[in-house]
This record gives sequence, C-alpha cells and structure tokens, in this order.
Amino acid sequence: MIQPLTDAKPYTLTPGSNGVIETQTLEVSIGPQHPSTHGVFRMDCVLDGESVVALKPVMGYLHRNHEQLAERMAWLGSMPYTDRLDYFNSMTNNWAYALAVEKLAGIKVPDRAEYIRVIMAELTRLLNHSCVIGFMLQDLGAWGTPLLYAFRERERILDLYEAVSGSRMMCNYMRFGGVRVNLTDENLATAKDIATRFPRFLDEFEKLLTNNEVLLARTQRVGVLPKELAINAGISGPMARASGVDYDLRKVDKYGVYGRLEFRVPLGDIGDVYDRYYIRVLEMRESIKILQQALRDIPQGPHIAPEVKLRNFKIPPGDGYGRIEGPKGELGFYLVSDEGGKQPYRYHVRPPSFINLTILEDMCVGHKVADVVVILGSVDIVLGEVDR
Amino acid sequence: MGFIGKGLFEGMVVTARNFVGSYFDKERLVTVQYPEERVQVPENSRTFPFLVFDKDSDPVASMRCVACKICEVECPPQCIYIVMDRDEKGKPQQRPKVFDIDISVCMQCQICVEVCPFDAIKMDNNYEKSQYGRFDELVEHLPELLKSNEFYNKIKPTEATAVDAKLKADAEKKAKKAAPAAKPAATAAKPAAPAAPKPAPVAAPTAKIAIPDDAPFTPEQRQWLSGYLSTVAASGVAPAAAAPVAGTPAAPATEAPAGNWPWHDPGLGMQRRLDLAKETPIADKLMAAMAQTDCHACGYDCRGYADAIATGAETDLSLCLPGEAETANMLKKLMQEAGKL
Amino acid sequence: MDQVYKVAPQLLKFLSYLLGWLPWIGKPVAGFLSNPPAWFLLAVAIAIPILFVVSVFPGIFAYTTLVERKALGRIQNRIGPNRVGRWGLLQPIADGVKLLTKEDIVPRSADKFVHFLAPVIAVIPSVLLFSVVPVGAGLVPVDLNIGILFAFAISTASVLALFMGGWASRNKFSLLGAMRAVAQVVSYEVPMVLAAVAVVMAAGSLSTLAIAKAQGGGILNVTHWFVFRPWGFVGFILFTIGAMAESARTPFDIPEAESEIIAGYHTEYSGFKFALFQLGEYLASIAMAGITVTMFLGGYNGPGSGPGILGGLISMFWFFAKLGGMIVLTIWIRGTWPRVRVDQLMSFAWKVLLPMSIVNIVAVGMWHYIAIRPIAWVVTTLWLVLWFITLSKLAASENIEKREYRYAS
Amino acid sequence: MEIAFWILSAITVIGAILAITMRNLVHCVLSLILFFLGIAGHYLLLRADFLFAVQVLIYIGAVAVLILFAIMLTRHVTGTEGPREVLGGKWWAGMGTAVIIAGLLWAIIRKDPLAAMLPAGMASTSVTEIGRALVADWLVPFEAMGVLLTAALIGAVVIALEEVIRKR
Repeated sequence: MIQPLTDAKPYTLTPGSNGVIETQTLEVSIGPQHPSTHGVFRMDCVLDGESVVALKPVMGYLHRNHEQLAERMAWLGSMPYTDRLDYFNSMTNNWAYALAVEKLAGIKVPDRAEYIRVIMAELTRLLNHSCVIGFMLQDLGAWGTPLLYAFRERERILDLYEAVSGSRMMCNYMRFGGVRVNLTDENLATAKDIATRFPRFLDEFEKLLTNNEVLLARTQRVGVLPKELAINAGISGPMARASGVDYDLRKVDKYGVYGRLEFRVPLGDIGDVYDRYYIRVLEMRESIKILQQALRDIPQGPHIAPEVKLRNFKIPPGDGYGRIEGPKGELGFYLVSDEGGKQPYRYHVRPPSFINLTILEDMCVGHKVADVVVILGSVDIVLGEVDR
Repeated sequence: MGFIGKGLFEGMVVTARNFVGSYFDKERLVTVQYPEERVQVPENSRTFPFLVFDKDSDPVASMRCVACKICEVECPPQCIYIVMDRDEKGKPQQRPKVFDIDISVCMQCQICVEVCPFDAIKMDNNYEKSQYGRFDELVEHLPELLKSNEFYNKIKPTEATAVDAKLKADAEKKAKKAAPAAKPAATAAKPAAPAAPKPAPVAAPTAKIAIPDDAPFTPEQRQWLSGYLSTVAASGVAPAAAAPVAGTPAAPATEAPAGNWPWHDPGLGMQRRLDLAKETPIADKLMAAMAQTDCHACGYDCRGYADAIATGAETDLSLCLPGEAETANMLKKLMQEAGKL
Repeated sequence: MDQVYKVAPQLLKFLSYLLGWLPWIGKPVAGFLSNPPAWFLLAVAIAIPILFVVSVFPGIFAYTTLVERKALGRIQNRIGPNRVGRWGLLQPIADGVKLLTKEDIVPRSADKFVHFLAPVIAVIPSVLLFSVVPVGAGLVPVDLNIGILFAFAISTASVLALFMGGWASRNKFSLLGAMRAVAQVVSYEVPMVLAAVAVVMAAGSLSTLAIAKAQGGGILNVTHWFVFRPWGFVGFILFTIGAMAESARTPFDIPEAESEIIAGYHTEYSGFKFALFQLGEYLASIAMAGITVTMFLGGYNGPGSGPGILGGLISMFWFFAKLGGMIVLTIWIRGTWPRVRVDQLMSFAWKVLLPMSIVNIVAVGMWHYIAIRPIAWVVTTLWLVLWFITLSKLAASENIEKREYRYAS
Repeated sequence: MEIAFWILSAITVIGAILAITMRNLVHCVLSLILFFLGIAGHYLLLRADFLFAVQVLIYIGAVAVLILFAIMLTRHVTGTEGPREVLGGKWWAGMGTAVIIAGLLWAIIRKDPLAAMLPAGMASTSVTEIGRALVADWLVPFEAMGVLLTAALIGAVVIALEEVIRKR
C-alpha cells in the first residue's frame, strides 16, 4: 500500500486569507504506464499548476528477485541473468560480474580476453550513450528522429554482438577467466569499421542537436545536480562527471587493460541536463579512441583461462567486490562465498541506475512537469537494473 | 553562436539529407521488410535449444542425449525437464523418454549447450516460434526437439564440423581401446547379443535381437551396430578377466578405458552391475552403482566419482544425476555396508 | 460566391444534358435543371462551395496523414506505411475503418455530454475556416469583407473543443493538456493577429480575396508576393510560428505532448471521437497553412495564374502547390525539432513574437510612407534586422549559454 | 431569415437560462458560450460581419476562455459541486433588475437619438465605416476608453507584482 504523497509530505500553498488566490495542488502519477518513464517506473508528482513541488519515485514494478535467484544458483548460472539487469548493456554487466568472481576466485584473465572485453565494453558505451541521447530527445518531443538515428548505429554494434556472442542484447558473453567465444578476424574488421564510421554519425548527430536552440533552452540550467550533492549521494558515471566529479573507474581502478590505453575523462561544470547530454557525446568520442587503440593492440592468444571449470566451479570462502565503469556508472557486484562455494552466499548488485535515481526529487522540484521527464531521461535509467 | 535559429536550421539540413538519402543510400534506409525479406542470421546466432541425432532413419535411437540431466540441473531458469527412458523391466535406457523445454521460460542463454559433455544439445537459430496459446503450446517435446546432425551442420557449419571431428576422434580412441578386448570375445558376441540391449526405436522398444536382417537399418548402420554391440557384449562377458585389472583404484580415473570394468555399461541394470562388481573393492562397487554414462554431471567421470567417494574426497552422494535416487540410495547403502558412513 | 453563381447555370445545363439519357425521371429532371428557378440556383450556388470544402479538404487531411507518416519515416530512415495499397495509398482508408470500428470508451466519471460534444466542436471551426480561403483566382467559398478577422475569430473558438475534451475526461493529464491548450492558443493569437495586421495594412482590406489579389502582378506574378518584402518575410515567419502554435504542431504541440502528459486533452478519447479530434486538428493546421499562403505567399498567384478557366485552373494549381509546400514544411519541422516547454512557449510569444510583430507593423508603415523603393528596402530591412538581433540576444541571454568542457588531467 | 432569427433567439435564450441555472460552473460557462454564439448569429443575420467576428473573437475567444481559466485556477475543477442555489432567496432582486433593464432597453430603442441619425434602411457596418466612426466621430470616447483600459492593465500588473514581491 503506497501512501498518497500529499499525506506523506504535506504541502500547502499560501492560503487564501493573505490576498493570494487560493489554489490546489494536483497530484499526478507519472507512470507506471507512461511513455517517458523508460519502463514501469512511477513518479508521484505534486504539481502546482505546471511546477513540481514534490516528487516521489516509486520503484519495484519490475522486481524479479535477481539477487535471491543468484544465491540459489551456481556461479555461472547468474551470468545470463546479469544480461537482464541493464538490458541495454549486457556486455558490461557480464564483465562486472565476471570481474567480481575472478577477484574472489583469483583467476588470471588472458591478455586477449581483456582486450576483447575492453572492445565490447566500449562498443556498449557507444550504443548506450547514443541511445540515451536519443531517448532523452524523445522525451523532449523530437518525435523519434534522433532516437532512430541512434538505433540505426546501434544496429551495427548489435549485429557484431550477434555475430560474436549469438544474441543481440542478451549476450551472455563473458565467462570467468575470459570470454566465451574468441573474436575472429572478421569480427575485428567489423569492429574497426564501426569505430571508423561512428565519428561521422556523431558529427551528424551533433549537428542535429548540439546547437539546436530549442534543445539548449530546454536543457540548460534544468535539473542541476551540484557537485557536493552528487558526491554525497554516491552518484557515478557520466552523471557525476557532468557535475564535475572527476571519478572514472577506468582511471581509478585501471581494471582490465585500461591502464595501457590512452583516453581522457571529460568533465562538466554545472551538472544540468545539457551537461549530461554533452558529456555523453564527449565520452563517446573518447570511447572511439579507446576502441581504436584496443583494436590495434589486441594480441593473439587464448580467449579464456584454460584452468577455469565450467561446471562444479567452486570458490573458496571469502568475499569480494568487483566493479567496473559501466555506461551508466559504477556497476559493482559484491559476492560472498561460504563453505562449499558452489553458489554465492550473498550476491549484491550495486546498480548505477538505481543509485543515480535517488536524487531525482532534488533535481526536479521547482521545474516544470515537462522537465521531469527530461531530467529522468538524462539520469539514464533502465528499470531492469533499478528494480532487479 | 551566430543568430537564434541557426541550430534549428542546421538540424533541418540534417533531416533533409536523411530524407533524400533514404532514397539513394542503402545506409540510410536500414529497414528490412520482415516477412518478405529476412536478415541472414550469423552462424553464432542462438535462439532455442534442440537435440542432435545422427541418423535420419532412426532419430530416437541415434540421438546423442543420454538423459544425464546435466542440462536440467544447470539450466538457470530451469526450463528443461527430463525423464530417463526405461524398458519394461525398469532398466534405464541411455536416452530420455521425456525431454521437454518450456520455451516460454527458456532464456536462450546457451548454458545447456556449454555444459553438455555429449554435444547432444545445440542452439537453433529459428526465431519464429510464435504459438496461439501460452501454455502447452510453448512447451517443446522430444519429437519437435530432435533435429538431425545434417541440420546442425547446415545452420552452424563451422561449429558442427569441429564437433563432428571431435566426436570422430573420441569414437576412434574408444574403438582403439575397445578393440583388444573385443577381439577375443568376437565369437561370443553373437550369443551375448540378446543380453546387450541396443538403443531401440520407439516403435519397437522391446526388440531384443541385435540386428535382424529385416531391421530398418542400412548396411553400414548394421555393420556399425554389430561392431558396437560386440564391444558391449565383449565387456559384458569378460567380467573375470577384467575385474582384477580394474581392481586397483589407484588407476588414473580420468583416462579410464572403457571395458576394463565389466559393469561399466549403462545398458545393464543396477542389480546386474552390482553382481558383476561383487568381488571387487569398495570403489568398484560404488562405481558399479552409478549410471555408467560418464556424463560428468558430478564433476568427475564414473570412475573418478567412485574413487573420490571411496577416498573421502567427495562426501556428497547425490551427485549422480542419471542414476537418480536409485544410485544415491545404493551409494549410501554401500557406504554404510563398508562402515564409512 | 458570385463566380459560382455565374457558373452554376452552366453546370446545371451540363448535368441536365447528362441526366437526359436516364429513363423515366431523366426527361423531367433535365427539363427542371436546364431552366432552374432562382431559389434552386441559389441553393446550388451555396451547395457547390460547401461540397467543395467538405470533400476536398478532408481528402487533403487524409493524405496529409499519409504524407506525414511517409515523410517522417524517410526522415528517420524508415519506409513508412507501405502495406495497404501501393505505396500505402489506401492507408488513410484503412486508418479510418480501424478508427470507426474501434470501441468508443468513455471514462466512467467523465462528463458524458461534454465529452461527446468536444470532438464535434473540434471539427466545426476547422471546417468553417476554409470558407474564407481563396483556392484560386476569385474562387473563395465565401468572400467575406472581414475574411481575416473571421478566420481568427473562428480559430479561437477551436480552443473550446480542446478545453471541453480535456475537462470532461476527468483525467489529470487531460486537464493539464486543456489548460496548456487554452493558455497557448490565447497567447499566440495576439502576435498572429498583429502579424496579419501588417498584411492588412499593406493590402488595405480584410478580405482574403483582396489580399490575394493585391499580390498579383509583377514578374511572373511572383515578385509582388508579400513574402518578398522585408516586412512580409518577417511577418511570414511570425505568422507561420503563430499558426503552428495555434494548431498545436511540433514544436508547439505541448497540449498533447505525448512524452509529458501522454496525449493531453485526447488521452481519454478512442475510436471515432479521436479521429474527429485529429481531423479537426489537421484541418485547422491545413486551413492555417492556406491562410498563410494567401496572406504572404501570394495566395493563388503564380506564373500563368489569372482570370478565365485556364488561368483559374493554373491559379488553383499554384494555391494547392503552395499549400502542399507549407504542409511539408510543418512535417519537416516536426521531424527535426524538439518541443519547447510551456513557460518558454509563453515567454517566446510575449517577449519575442509580440514585440517583433509590433516592430513589423511599424516597418509596414515605413514601407508605405517612403516612396522611393530602394530606400524603403534598406530602411525597413535595417529596422527589422536590428530589432531581430536585439530581441534574439535578449531571448538567448535568458535561456542559452555557450559551454566549454574540460578534461580531467 | 425569419426562421433563422427564431432559432438563434431560442439558442440565445436557452443559453442564457442555462448559464444561470446549471449546477456545474463549467457547464454554466459553456452555456454562456452558447449564448454568446447566439448573439453572434444575430449580428450575422443583421449583416454586421465585423461585429460577428469581434463577438466571437472577444467574447468566446477571450472572455469565456478567461472565465474558464479563472474557474480552473480557483475551483475544484475535477469535481462536480457548484452553487447549490441560484440567487438564494433574493429572486425578487433578480427579477427587479431584469425588469428595469428591459424597460431601459425598450425606452432606448424607442427613442434612440442614434436611430434618427442613421440613414434609412439597413445600417452599414463595414469595417471602413466602423473605423472611421471610431477615429473620427467618436475619437474622444474611444481614446478615453483606451486610457481606461490601459490604466486597468497597469493596475493588474501592479497587483500581480505586489504578490510576486510578497512571495519572495
């Protein structure tokens, strides 16, 4: 039973006695059936006219018991389930989980596998960021044009994913100690082609959007997230960087082979929707650089550590936290293995979408209802990850 | 920024270019009109699993699945349901009687394929599986699941060629090892044949005679079958000779040659196997209680699991999936008899 | 109407010639038609423009939806509807059949009567708008001497339908949509009327036909179009923006913003009522495009247009070609731009459009009183450009800033 | 013409009656719009095109919409409650007002000094003549009206500003 927001947080406008017109607030449920909530997410908004005076995010409509399921399953069994967390970025989810398990079990990943992982992760970043911008523009009312351009490019990446892993979105590609299938020369050529083609798409995309006055007016100084709040709320990913927080796990942890690759971390200063949009564009440009280096440097060798067993894979007791810089932010898996070690005793996901969503109200209050959906779009959530 | 409206105008140029481009540039018109046009799916593409059989003439008999239930256990959403086939005497046949995949539950993760030690289950690339109903219609049974090896070769040439080569190599290795044992027993093969059940077609599950001339086999199938049966029979009729060799549990388990242990024949019943292993050490008895499929469901082959139990390295007695409760109970009983439990 | 009155007897004669071949009733009917009484002639003269408006423009509406879907599809690298008939030509019919056969859902707590009335009222003003749009040389359904004013009056009435639909649905999103619609239409009416005043001043008449006539002549009947005057160009842009806001087209489709308030005032409408809303909205949009064409783009004037049958046909061709151009422009804009926010919409209307349209009226005054054309050109252009720069700087300084991004070291 | 007149009159009267008797305020306004429309129709019947357009533009497009806006801002718009009683117990006051207005109108129509000034036949109401009348014959009242309205506008702005300042 969800309490009405007005009861939970009474809000009264200035009463009529002191000469101001007495007005009513309007409580509107945006979602769970709404075109702009990116899934079954609900925002209980209290509106004064068009302005938002209070907002309560309501989650859990897509809860699938992910963590408990994983605790009932062999280590490998949760790998396909991680695909379904953030169903846009199954590759990075796979990597985060594999990284956590490898950390816990002390598995060394062959070099080629690390490079393959980097390639896949950066491709995922490209497709995620371009689609997020597309979705955000959809929320702005651009009638799907930027979204479909983004989807057009995403399709090439998904084709590569399908050719490599067998599935477009639910890749289930990474394994403990490497990746499931080696990349063929043909796959590498496709990836190279994507990397050379993508900047052209980005240029076109930017021409369509970046200087568009309507977009500028709609996004600048909207949904500002101050740096301090971003740090205090544990915001990560492009959202934190748009607020000026210099925190990129690829630089901080240097996991995988990111330590060997050269790239820059773009930072915003204001932390409004426009910054979050533009930081993503800049990050895509850096991703392309990483991709080109990785494709150039990728060594020959095994794609998976040969000693890792597929079945009856056991991990000695202990706990570990593996995290990567997913396209949406810090994606971490906290795993505890106990006696037996056949399945996790505790399996916890640190989903960036969920944690980045916690400050929604702080960003929305005072703005118009039309801004709420745009701010939500700029947070970049996937409900599969928020609700788990 | 120049004047207000410049960005808007530039955007309109971009959309105009896309509009015109969609008529001339294939890159800008990516739609595939589905029922008429289809995308060539990549070889790796996966949708739902199917079961591979080798011979068109007798899919059920030649299916590679031995009902070891590894996939059933490993399947993350648990969409597979297997019941092992048994003849009228209750003797387990090395194939599933029921093999159901609920494709409304299946999440196409391919883990069943990865864990299958027999290359029996593979991923299809047929994505047109819509049905009018939501329940029974979406459960695939054995007849729908069985697909020939040629089909597998057709949809995934590279992968299937590798699998075929591996299977061929395994078979050759096995044959080479079995050959010395089979030779002396060649004469005994014929009389022993009735005792050795062969994978029988569903239509005639009670066929006892190995290869009658009117049996629905091609000559080379008949030849292969007789070879197979003679090997089986050979191992079945030479218990006394084999037992001492197998009696040393220190023998490396991983490369255990088939045929050194007379009970190592999944066609035999539990009682018969235990009878064969009557006079042997506890490890062999334990081994005889297993389903003899070498399916690795327990993480070992049958030999290795038995040794592990016997040495105390493995304490879980319920790991033999194909043997079901029968094996687990028997293992417990044997261990109790040996005073180790 | 006078022209129709002249043509009607000929038409009836032709009809009687056709019908004369029919057995039994053919003869008497033909006799009646070839020598009609005055009242019948009047009725026919009234009926012809009505039939014209009611048949041609809904047809244009139907195919506008198709063209819109096709063009948006191509803009977005899709194909668009192509299943019903060749190139999807029967798609509008299929849509109509679908909407007609859909269940008509009325929310339980809705105000049933108003809910029912709203879509009907949505269509009426839109159809009435066409009565003052001249589609060819001298061809206007009703030549009112206050044509432009009539158009504005009627188009304001369309806001009632939006309000009624939104209010009667008893849905908070609908209500928000209704409130937005009312606020938007009321505020965009002002700059739009003021932009039209410039044209009225130049043409010296409120009659749409007179305004169109005033733009004839010149080289190829083109150079005298008002859009080729400095004030006309600015007026054209102002009026187009106003017309797009008035008919709630992207980027001003905030009353029905599907990503914010789902579908605004017609969230709770389904089936044929929804179709009526769409019809009303599109007809209003097309009619506004027609009035824009009449006021700024020379109306029916174009190379070869003029009196007489041939000139009339050519003039009709030019009118509909320009109308099509305007429709394509709105579709193109729809495929490109994001939607503005409701408060920005308001501030844009009051802070940019309104001052600009007043400035434009002054520009027309200058144009009128400076007799030497080149000087008038220079002066008015300078005047307008200076104001435009000032106003756009003011507007931009409020909303838009240039950003620089840094990289972490 | 006769028929049209009666139909329009009926619409006008019904609209007026509904506007004061309906329970729901929004319904009242919608009825009021019906009434405005009837009046506009009468103008059209009198060949007063300009007045018709102005009636629709100002009364329906602006006044009625403004009333609706005011209602939406103040009342419980999604509810159905409205004034339960029309005029309360003071129905005689309303009747008295109606009688006085009717009498006044009758007197004016009977002995209107303007009517004498007009040329015989249908009064011309073309835009040009209205314009000329406004800025030539009736310039002073017109300008006075303009000043009055401007003053009202400025007053409204001042009141609104005060509220804004107080809120801050």
